[in-house]
Amino acid sequence: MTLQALLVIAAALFGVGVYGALSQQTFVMIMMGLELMLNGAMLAAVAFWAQTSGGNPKGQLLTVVVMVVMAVEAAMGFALIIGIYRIRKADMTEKLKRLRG
Amino acid sequence: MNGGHDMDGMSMPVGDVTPEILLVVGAVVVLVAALFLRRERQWWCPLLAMVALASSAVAAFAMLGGGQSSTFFGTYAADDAAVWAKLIILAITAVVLLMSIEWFAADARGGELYALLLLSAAGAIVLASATDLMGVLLGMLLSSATGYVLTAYHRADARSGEAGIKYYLLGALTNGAMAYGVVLLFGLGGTTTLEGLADSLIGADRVGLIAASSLVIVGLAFKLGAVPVHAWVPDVADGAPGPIAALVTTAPKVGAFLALTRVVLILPEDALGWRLLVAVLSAGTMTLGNLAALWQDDVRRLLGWSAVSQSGYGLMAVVALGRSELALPSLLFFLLAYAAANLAAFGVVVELRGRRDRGAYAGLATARPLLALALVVSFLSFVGIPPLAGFTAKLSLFAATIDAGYAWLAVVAVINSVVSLVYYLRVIAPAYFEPLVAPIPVLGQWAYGATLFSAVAVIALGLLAGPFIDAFLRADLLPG
Amino acid sequence: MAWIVPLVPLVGAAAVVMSRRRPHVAATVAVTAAATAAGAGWWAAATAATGTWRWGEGLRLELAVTGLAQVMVVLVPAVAVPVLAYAASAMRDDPGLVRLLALLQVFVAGMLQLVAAADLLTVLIAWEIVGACSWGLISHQWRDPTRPTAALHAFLTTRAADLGLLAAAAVALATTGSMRYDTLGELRGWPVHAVSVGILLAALAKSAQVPFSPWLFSAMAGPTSVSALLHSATMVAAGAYLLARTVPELGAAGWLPGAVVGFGLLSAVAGGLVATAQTDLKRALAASTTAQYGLMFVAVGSGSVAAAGAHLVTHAIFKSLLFLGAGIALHAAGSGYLGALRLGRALPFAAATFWVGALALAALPPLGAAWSKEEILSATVHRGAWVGAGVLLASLLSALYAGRLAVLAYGPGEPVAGERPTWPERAAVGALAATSVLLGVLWIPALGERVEALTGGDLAAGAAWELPVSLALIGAAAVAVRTLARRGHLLDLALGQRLTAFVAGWFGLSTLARVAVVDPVLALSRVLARFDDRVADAGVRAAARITEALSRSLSSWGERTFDGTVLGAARTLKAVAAGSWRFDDGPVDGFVRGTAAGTVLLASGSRRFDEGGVDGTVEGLARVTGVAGRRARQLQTGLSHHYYVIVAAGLVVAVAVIAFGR
Amino acid sequence: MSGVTLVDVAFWVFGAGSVLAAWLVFRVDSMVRAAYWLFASFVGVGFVMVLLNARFLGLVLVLMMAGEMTIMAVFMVMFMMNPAGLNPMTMVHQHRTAVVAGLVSFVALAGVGLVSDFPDRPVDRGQDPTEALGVELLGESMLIFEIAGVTLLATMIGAIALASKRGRYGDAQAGSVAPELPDSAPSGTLEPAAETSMDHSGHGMGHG
Amino acid sequence: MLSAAIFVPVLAAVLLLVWPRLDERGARRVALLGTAVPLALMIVAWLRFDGDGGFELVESMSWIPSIGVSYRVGVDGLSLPLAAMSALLFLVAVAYPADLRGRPRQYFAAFLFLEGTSLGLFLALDLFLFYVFFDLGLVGMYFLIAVWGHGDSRRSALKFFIYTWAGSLAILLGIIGLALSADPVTFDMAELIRQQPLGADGLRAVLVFLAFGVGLAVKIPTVPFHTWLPPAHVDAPAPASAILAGVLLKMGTYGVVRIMLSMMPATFERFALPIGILAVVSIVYGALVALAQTDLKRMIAYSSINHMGYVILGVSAAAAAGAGDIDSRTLALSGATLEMVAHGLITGALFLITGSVFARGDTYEIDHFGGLASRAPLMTSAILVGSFASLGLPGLAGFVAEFQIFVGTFAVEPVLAAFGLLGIVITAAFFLRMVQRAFFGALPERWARWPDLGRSEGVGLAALLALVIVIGVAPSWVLDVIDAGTSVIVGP
Repeated sequence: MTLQALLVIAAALFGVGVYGALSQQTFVMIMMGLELMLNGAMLAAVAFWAQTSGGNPKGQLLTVVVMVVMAVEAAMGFALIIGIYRIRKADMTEKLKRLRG
Repeated sequence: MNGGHDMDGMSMPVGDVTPEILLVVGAVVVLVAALFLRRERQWWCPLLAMVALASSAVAAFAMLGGGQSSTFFGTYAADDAAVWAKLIILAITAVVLLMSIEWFAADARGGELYALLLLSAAGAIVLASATDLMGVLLGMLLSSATGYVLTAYHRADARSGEAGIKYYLLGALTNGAMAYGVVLLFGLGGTTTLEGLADSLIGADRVGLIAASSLVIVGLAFKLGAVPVHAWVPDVADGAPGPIAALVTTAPKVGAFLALTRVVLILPEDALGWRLLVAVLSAGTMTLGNLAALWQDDVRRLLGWSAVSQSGYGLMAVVALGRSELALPSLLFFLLAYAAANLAAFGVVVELRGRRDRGAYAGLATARPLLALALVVSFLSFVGIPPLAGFTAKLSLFAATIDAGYAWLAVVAVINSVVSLVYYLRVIAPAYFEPLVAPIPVLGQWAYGATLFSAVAVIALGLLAGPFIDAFLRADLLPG
Repeated sequence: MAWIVPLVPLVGAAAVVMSRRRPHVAATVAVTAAATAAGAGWWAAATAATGTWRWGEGLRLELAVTGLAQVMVVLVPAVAVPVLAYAASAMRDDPGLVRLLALLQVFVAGMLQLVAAADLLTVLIAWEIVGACSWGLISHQWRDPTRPTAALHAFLTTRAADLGLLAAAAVALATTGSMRYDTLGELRGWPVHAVSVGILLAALAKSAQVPFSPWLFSAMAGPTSVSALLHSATMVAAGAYLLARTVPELGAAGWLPGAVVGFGLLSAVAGGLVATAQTDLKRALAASTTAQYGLMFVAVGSGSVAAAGAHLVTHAIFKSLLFLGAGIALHAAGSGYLGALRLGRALPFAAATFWVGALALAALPPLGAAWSKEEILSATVHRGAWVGAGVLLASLLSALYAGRLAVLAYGPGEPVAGERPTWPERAAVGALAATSVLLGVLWIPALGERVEALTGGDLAAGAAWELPVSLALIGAAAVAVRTLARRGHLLDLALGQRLTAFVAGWFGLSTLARVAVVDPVLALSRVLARFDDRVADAGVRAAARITEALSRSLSSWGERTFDGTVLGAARTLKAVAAGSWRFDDGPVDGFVRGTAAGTVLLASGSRRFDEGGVDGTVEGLARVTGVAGRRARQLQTGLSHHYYVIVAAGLVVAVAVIAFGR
Repeated sequence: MSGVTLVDVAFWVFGAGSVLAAWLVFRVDSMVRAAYWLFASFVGVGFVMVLLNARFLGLVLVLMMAGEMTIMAVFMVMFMMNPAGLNPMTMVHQHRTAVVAGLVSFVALAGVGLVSDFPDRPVDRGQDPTEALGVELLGESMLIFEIAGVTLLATMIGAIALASKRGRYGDAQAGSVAPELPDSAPSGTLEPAAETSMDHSGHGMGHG
Repeated sequence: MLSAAIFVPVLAAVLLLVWPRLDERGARRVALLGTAVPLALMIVAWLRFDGDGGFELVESMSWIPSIGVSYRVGVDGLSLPLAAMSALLFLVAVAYPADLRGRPRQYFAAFLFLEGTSLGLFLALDLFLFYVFFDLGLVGMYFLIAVWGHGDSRRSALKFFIYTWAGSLAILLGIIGLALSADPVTFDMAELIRQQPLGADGLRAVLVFLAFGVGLAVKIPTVPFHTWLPPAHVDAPAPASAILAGVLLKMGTYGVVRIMLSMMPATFERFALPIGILAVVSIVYGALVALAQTDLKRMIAYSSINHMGYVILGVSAAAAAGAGDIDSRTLALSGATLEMVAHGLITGALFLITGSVFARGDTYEIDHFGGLASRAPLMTSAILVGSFASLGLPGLAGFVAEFQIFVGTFAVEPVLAAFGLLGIVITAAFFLRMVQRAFFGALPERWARWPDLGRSEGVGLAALLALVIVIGVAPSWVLDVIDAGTSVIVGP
C-alpha cells in the first residue's frame, strides 16, 4: 500500500472519469464521470494525508471538501437536468445546441 | 480582531468576516421574509437584500487599510486587495440587483433569487479572500453553484436552461480537475494554506508541481472565462436572464482574478513557466474572444465574447505580478473599469428587454439617446478610448506588462484592441446611423437608473482614476 | 524705402479694382499709377534707395536700387504706361478689362521688386509672382479653353525651371548664411556649381532660351498688350537681368560664362531662324524675342553687362512698339497671318511706327538698338572669334526677319477695311517709336560712361571693322528681302513647306517636351493612382491568400495528424484491451470531422469572398481577421462535449507551456 | 513495507476493484446498473480510506454515496419516466478522443505519482484522526467548514428553486421567463431556424 | 485660460446635447459662441506669449500622481500657432453651411467636442493627456463622417477610425515605453524632454521610436500608410474634411516634433535619413497620384499627403544634428511648423470650397464642371488663391514654409531636397489643371443657375485666405513665435 500504488489507482479513477465525461452522451452519465474524477481526487487526498503530510488534519478536511464539491455538483446537476428536461425534453448534449457560434 | 493562534480560547476573529456574515445573514433573512410576505409585499426582498449589501459594504469599507491582513489562522485574507475586491463585488451585485427588480417582476421566486444573489456575492468574495486552497475550492463552488442556478433561473425559457447546463458541465469538469490539482499541491507541500505552501513548495518536485499548477490555473481559468474554459461565457451571456448575465460575467471574475494572483504567487518561478502560461492564456483568450465576437449579430453573445476577450486583458496583469509594481493596481483598476463597463453594456440590453439582434438597435440614438450613449460609453471603454475607465485600465495593464518584459503581449493586446473596435462599432453604427424602424420598449426605471449609474461610473472612473490607482498601489496582497 | 517702387503699381492695382464699375476711370488710374511708378523709380534710382523687410529669424528681404536696377526701375513702369494705355483702349469692350489692368499692374509690381531685389529670396518671390501673373494674363480670355491650357504650359515650363532659383537660394543660404548677390562670391565647392546651375536654369526658362523657348508661343494666347509687356520689360527680361546681376558674382564657377554664351548664341541663331520661318506675326515677334535675349545672354557671358543692359533697354522699347503695332494689325485684319496683312496703306501711322521698330530690330544705325547690338558684338569679339561670328550670323538673321516682317505686315498693299487705331493706341505707339528714335543719342560717345554707370558694367572697346560689317550684313538682308518679295516668296521663303513648318515650330522642341516629359509624367501618375487604389489592398490580399492557404494546409495536416494520433493510440489500446470491448471503427469523431469540414468550407468561402472583395486596407485586414473570426466561431459548436475536448486539449498545452516555458 | 500483509491484499482488492467498477460504469448497458457500479467504486475507495486509517472519512463517503446513488437510480427510473432505465444503452460520442483523453490523464497523473518525489511523512498511527479532524474543523479551519456549510445551504436553495414543481404561489414555471419583446418570442429574434426540430424529435433515450 | 479654451467648447457641446428644444439657428448660435471663445482666448494667449523658451501659461493639476500623470496644459512656440490656427479653422468650419441631416444639435456638438479635443491635444503637456485627446479626436471625427457624410460614408468612417486608431495604439505603446524609461515614471512632457530617458541606441529606444513612428505615420499620413485618407475626405462633409486635413493631420506631425524629435532626438538622428527619404516619397508620390485624380476632393486629399511630406522632410532635416548647423535646422523646423499652420489654413479653405461645390453640383467630378468662373467669380477667386497658396506661390503662406524647409534640407541632404522640389512642379500642374477644367472654359447649360458663394461661406473663406496672404507677405509675427519654440527644440 505504497503512495505510488495509491496514486496510480487514484489516477486510474480520474482517467476513467475523464473518459466518461468526454464520451457519454447523457447528462447523467457525464455526471458519473465527473464524480469518478472527484473520487480519484479524494483517494489521492487521503493518500497524501496518510503518507506525506505527517497527518496534517487539513488532509482529511480536504477530503471532506472534495466530498462537498461532489455533493453540491450532484445536486446542482440533478436540478438543472430536471429543469432542462421539463422544457426541452433534452437529456443529452447533442440536443442542446441552440446556443452556439 | 487579532488572529492569534490561540487554540484553547477558541476565540475566532469573527469581526474579520463581518461583510461575509452580513451577506449570509441577509440571504437567510430575505429567504425567511419571502416565506412570510404576501405576494404584493415581496418588494421587501430586494430592499432587504440591498440593505444587506450596503451594510456589508460599509463593514468592508471600514476594514480598508487595517494593516493586519491574515486572519483565521492563515486561511483567509483581510488585506486591502481583498477588501477592494469585496467592495467591487458588492457594488456589482447591487447594480445587478437593481436591474433584476423589473426583469424578474413576473417571477414568484423573488426571495430565492435575492438570497442567491447575496450568496453569489459571498462566493465571489470568498474566492477573492481565501488564502487556503480549500477556501479557494469552496469559493469556486459557492460562486459556481449559485451561478448555475441563477443562469437557469428562467424555468420556462429554453435558452436559460441550456445556458445553465452548459455552464454547469464545464464548471463541474474544471472543478474536478482543480480539486485534483489542489490535492497534488497538498501532497507536495503538506498543507493547504498559501502561506505554508509558499515555503514548502520551494524545492518541491517539479513534475508534481507542473501537473498541480496547470490543473489549478486551468481550473481558475473557468471562472475567468479564459481559454480553454471560455465556452460557457457566450452561452451564459446569451441564455441567462439579462441581469444575471451581467453578474456572472463580472463578479466571479473579480474573485477569480484575486484567487489566481494569490495562487501563482506561491508557485516557485524557477521551476515553473507559469508566467508564460498565463501570458499564453491571456493572448489566446483575448484573441479568441475578439475573433469570435467579430461577426456576431446577436448583441448578447457579442457581449459574452467581449467578456472573454476582456479576461485576456486582465490576465496581462497576472503575468506582470511580482515583476512590476503596477501589476496589482492595474489588475484592480481593470476589474473596476471592466465591471462598470460590462454592467453598463448589459444594462442597456436589460433595459431594452433583452433585445439581441444587432439590427434591432437601429435608431436607438433617436429613441433613447441616453441609453445609446451608455452603450457607446461602455463599448468605447472596452475598446480603451480615453478618458474612459477602460483606457486607464488598459494603459496601466500595458505599462505593467511592458515593465515586466512582456512587451509582445502588449503588442498582441494592441492588435486585439483594434480588432475589437470593429465589432463594437458594428453595434454602435445601427444605433446611431440608421433610422428608427419600430418603437423601442424598455423595461423600467430601476434598470434604467442602474444602467446610467454604471455608464457614469465608467466616465467618472476614467477621469478620477488617480485616487483609485493610488489606493491600489498601497494595497497589500497575501501571500506577500 | 525702396519698397515704395513696387508698392505704387500694387496700390494702383487696388485702385483699379476699386474703380471697377467705371472702366474709364480704371484706365486712367492704371496709366497714372504706372507713370507714378516710373517717377518713383526715377527717385529710387537717383537716391540709390534700399529697403529691407523682416521675414523671420535670420531672414530678410532686401532691395537695393543699384547697378542695372537703376535703369530697370524706370524702364519697367515707363514701358507699362503706353502698354496700359493701349490695353485700356484696345480692350475697352472686354468685360475683363479691369482684371487685365489690375493684373498688369501687379505684373509690373512684381517685376519692379524683381529688378530692385538685392538677394535671391527677394528675387525668387518676385520671380514667381511675375510667373503667376503671366498665367493669369495669358489665360485672360478663359472662356476659350485653349487659352488656359496655353497659360498652363507657359507657367509650368517656367515654374519647373524656377525651382532652380529656389534651390540656388536655398543652397546659398544653407552654405553661406546669406542670399545676397554680393555674398554669392563667397561660395566655393559644390554649392557654387549648384547655385550657378539653378540660376542659369531659371534664367534660361524665363528668357525663353533654348530649350525652353516654345512656351513663348503659348504665351501668345494672351492679349497683345500682355505680350507687349511680357516680351519687353517684364517676365522675359527677368532671365537676362538676373544673369546680368549674378554672373559677375559667381566667378568661382568658371564654366558659367561659357555656358551662358553658348545657350545665348544657340537661342539667338535658332530664334532668328524660327522668326524668319514663321508665318504668324506675333509668333515671329516672339521668336525674335528669344533671339534678342540670346544676344543679351551672349553679352553677359562675354562679360559686358553694360552692353546687355543697354540692349535690354532698347529692345524693351522697340519690342513693345512692335507688339502694339502687331496688335493694331490684328485688330484691323482680324488675324496675324502674315500672308493677309500688308497694311502699309491702310494704316499709315501705325505702319510708320512699326517700321521704326523693325529697323531698330534690324539694328540699323543710328537707332539706339543698333548701338547696343554693336556693343554686344564688340564684347563678344573679345571673347572669341567664333562667338563674334555667331553674333554676326544672328544680326544677319535679325535684319532679315525684321525686314520680312515689316514688309509683310506693314508693307504696301491693298487697303483693308478694318478697325482703325484709336487715339490712345496711336499715342502709345507714337511715344514708343519716338523713344526708339531718341535712343539714338546712345551713339554719342560721351554718353558711354553714363551707360556704364547706369548698368554697373564696362563697355568693351569696339574694333573699327565691326560697324561696316554690320552695315553690310543689313544691306545684304535688305537685298534678300527685296529679292524674295519680288519673287513672291517672302512668306514661304521657297524652302518647302515641311522644312519651314518644322523650323517655325521651334524644331519640334514642343513635341519633344511633351513626349519626353509631360506624357510620361501623366502616365506615371495614372499608373500610380491606380496602384494606390489597390496597393494596400494588394498587399493585404496577398496576405489573405497566404493565411488562407496556410490554414487550409494546416487543417488538412491537422486532419491527418490529429486523427492519425488518435487512431494510432486507439489501435494500441485495442491491442492491449483485446476483446473486452468493441471499438468504433466508424468515421472519425464528429468534432474532428466537423472542424475539418468547417475549415475547408470556410477556406473556399473566404476565397470567393476574397476574389469578389473590395478595396482598401482596413477592409482587407478585416477580411483576414474576418476569416479567422468565422473560424473562431466554428469552435463554439454548441455541443458541450466538444467544449470538454477543448478543455482537455488546453490542459495539455498548459502543461507543456508551464513545463517548458521557464 | 516488507512482505505482503493482509492490508496490502485488501488494498489491492479494493483499489483494483474500485477502478474496475468505475470502468464498468461506462460499459454496462443500463443507467441503473451504471449507478450501482459507481457506488461500488466509491465503496472500494471508502474501504481503502479505512485501510489508510481514515475510518471516519471512509464511512462518510460510503454513506453519502449510498444515498446519492439511490437518488440517482430513482431519478433515472422515476423522473425520466424511463422504465427502461434498465434498458440496454450504449450512448457515446467522440469515443476515440475520449479514450485518448482518459488515457492521457491517467498516464500523466500516474506518472506524477510514480516519478514525482513526494515528501515522506506518514501519519502518526497513534493519533486519532477523527479527533484531529474535529479539532481542525472547530479550530484552524473553522472558516473553511463554515463556507462549506454556506455552500450547501446555497445549493439547497438553488436546487429547490430550480426543481420544485410548485412555487410559493402556484406553478413554479409561471412567469419565469424573460420580459417579453413586442414583436416575437421572449428575448428577441435571432432564433436559429433549423433548431426547433431538434428539441422535440426524440432520438436516444426513449421518453413518453 | 488655456483650459477654458479646451473645455468651453466641450461644455457647449454638452449643452447642445441636453437642450432638446433648441432649433437649428439657436444651435448654430451656441456653436459659434462656443468656437469664438477659444479663438479669443488663443488670441489673448498669443498676446501674452513671451517666447523666452520653455512652456508658458502652464496650468496643472494632479491627476494620477502615483504614475506621474497629471493634467498639464501650456503653450510654446510650436503649439501656440497650431492651436490658434485650429481655433480659427473651427470657427470657420462651424459657421460654414453644411447639410445637417436634421440633426443640428448633434452636428454642432460633434464639432465642438472635436474642437475641445483638438485644442487639448496641442495644449497638453502630458503624454497621457495628449493620448486622451488624440483618441477622442478620432471618436468625434468618426461620428462626423459617418452621420453627416455622403456616399459610402460609414465604411469610410470605419476605415478611418480603425486605421488611425491602430496607429494611435502603437503610439500608446510608445508612450508607455517612454514613460517607463523615465525615473521616476512620469508622463510630463517637459520632464521627459529634459531627461531624454532613452539614449540613441538600445533595442528599447529603437522599438519605442518605431512605435511612435508607425503610429504617427498613420495619422499624418505618409506613404504607405495613407490609404485611409482619400475615402475619409471624399465622404466626409466639407467642414469635417477641412478639420480633418487642417487640424487632425497636424496632430501627427505635431507629435513627431513634440515627442519624437524633442524627447528622443538622438534616436531620431539615427533615422533622419530614412525618414527624409520616406518624406520625399510622400511628396512625389502624393503629387503624382493627385495629378491623376478626376475627383476634386480626392485630389486635394492627395495634395495633403504631398504637403505633409514637406513637413516631415523639414523635421527630418532638423533632426540631422550631425549634418547641419543649428541655424539651418532651426530654419527647417520653423518651416515645418509654419507649413502645418499654412496647410491647415489653405487646405481647410480648399476643402470648404469643395463643400460649396458639392452643395451646388452634387458631385466632385472635375470634368462635370466647367466655366464656373462666369457664374461664381468669388468662388473662383477663392479657389485660385487657395490653389496658388497650396502650390507654393510666394506672397502666400505656403511658400514661406516650404522655402524654409528646403533651405534647411539643402543644408543637410541636398539630394533629398532636390528630389522634393519635383513635387512642387507637379502640385502646380494639378491645381491649375483643376482650376481651368472646372472653372474656365465654356459653362455647361446645367450650371447656368450656379450661385456664387453666399455670405457665410464668403466671410469664412475670406478670413482664412486673408490670413494666408498676411502670413505670406509678413511672416515675421508668426515665425518669431515659432522660432521661440523650435530654437529650443533644435538647440544644444
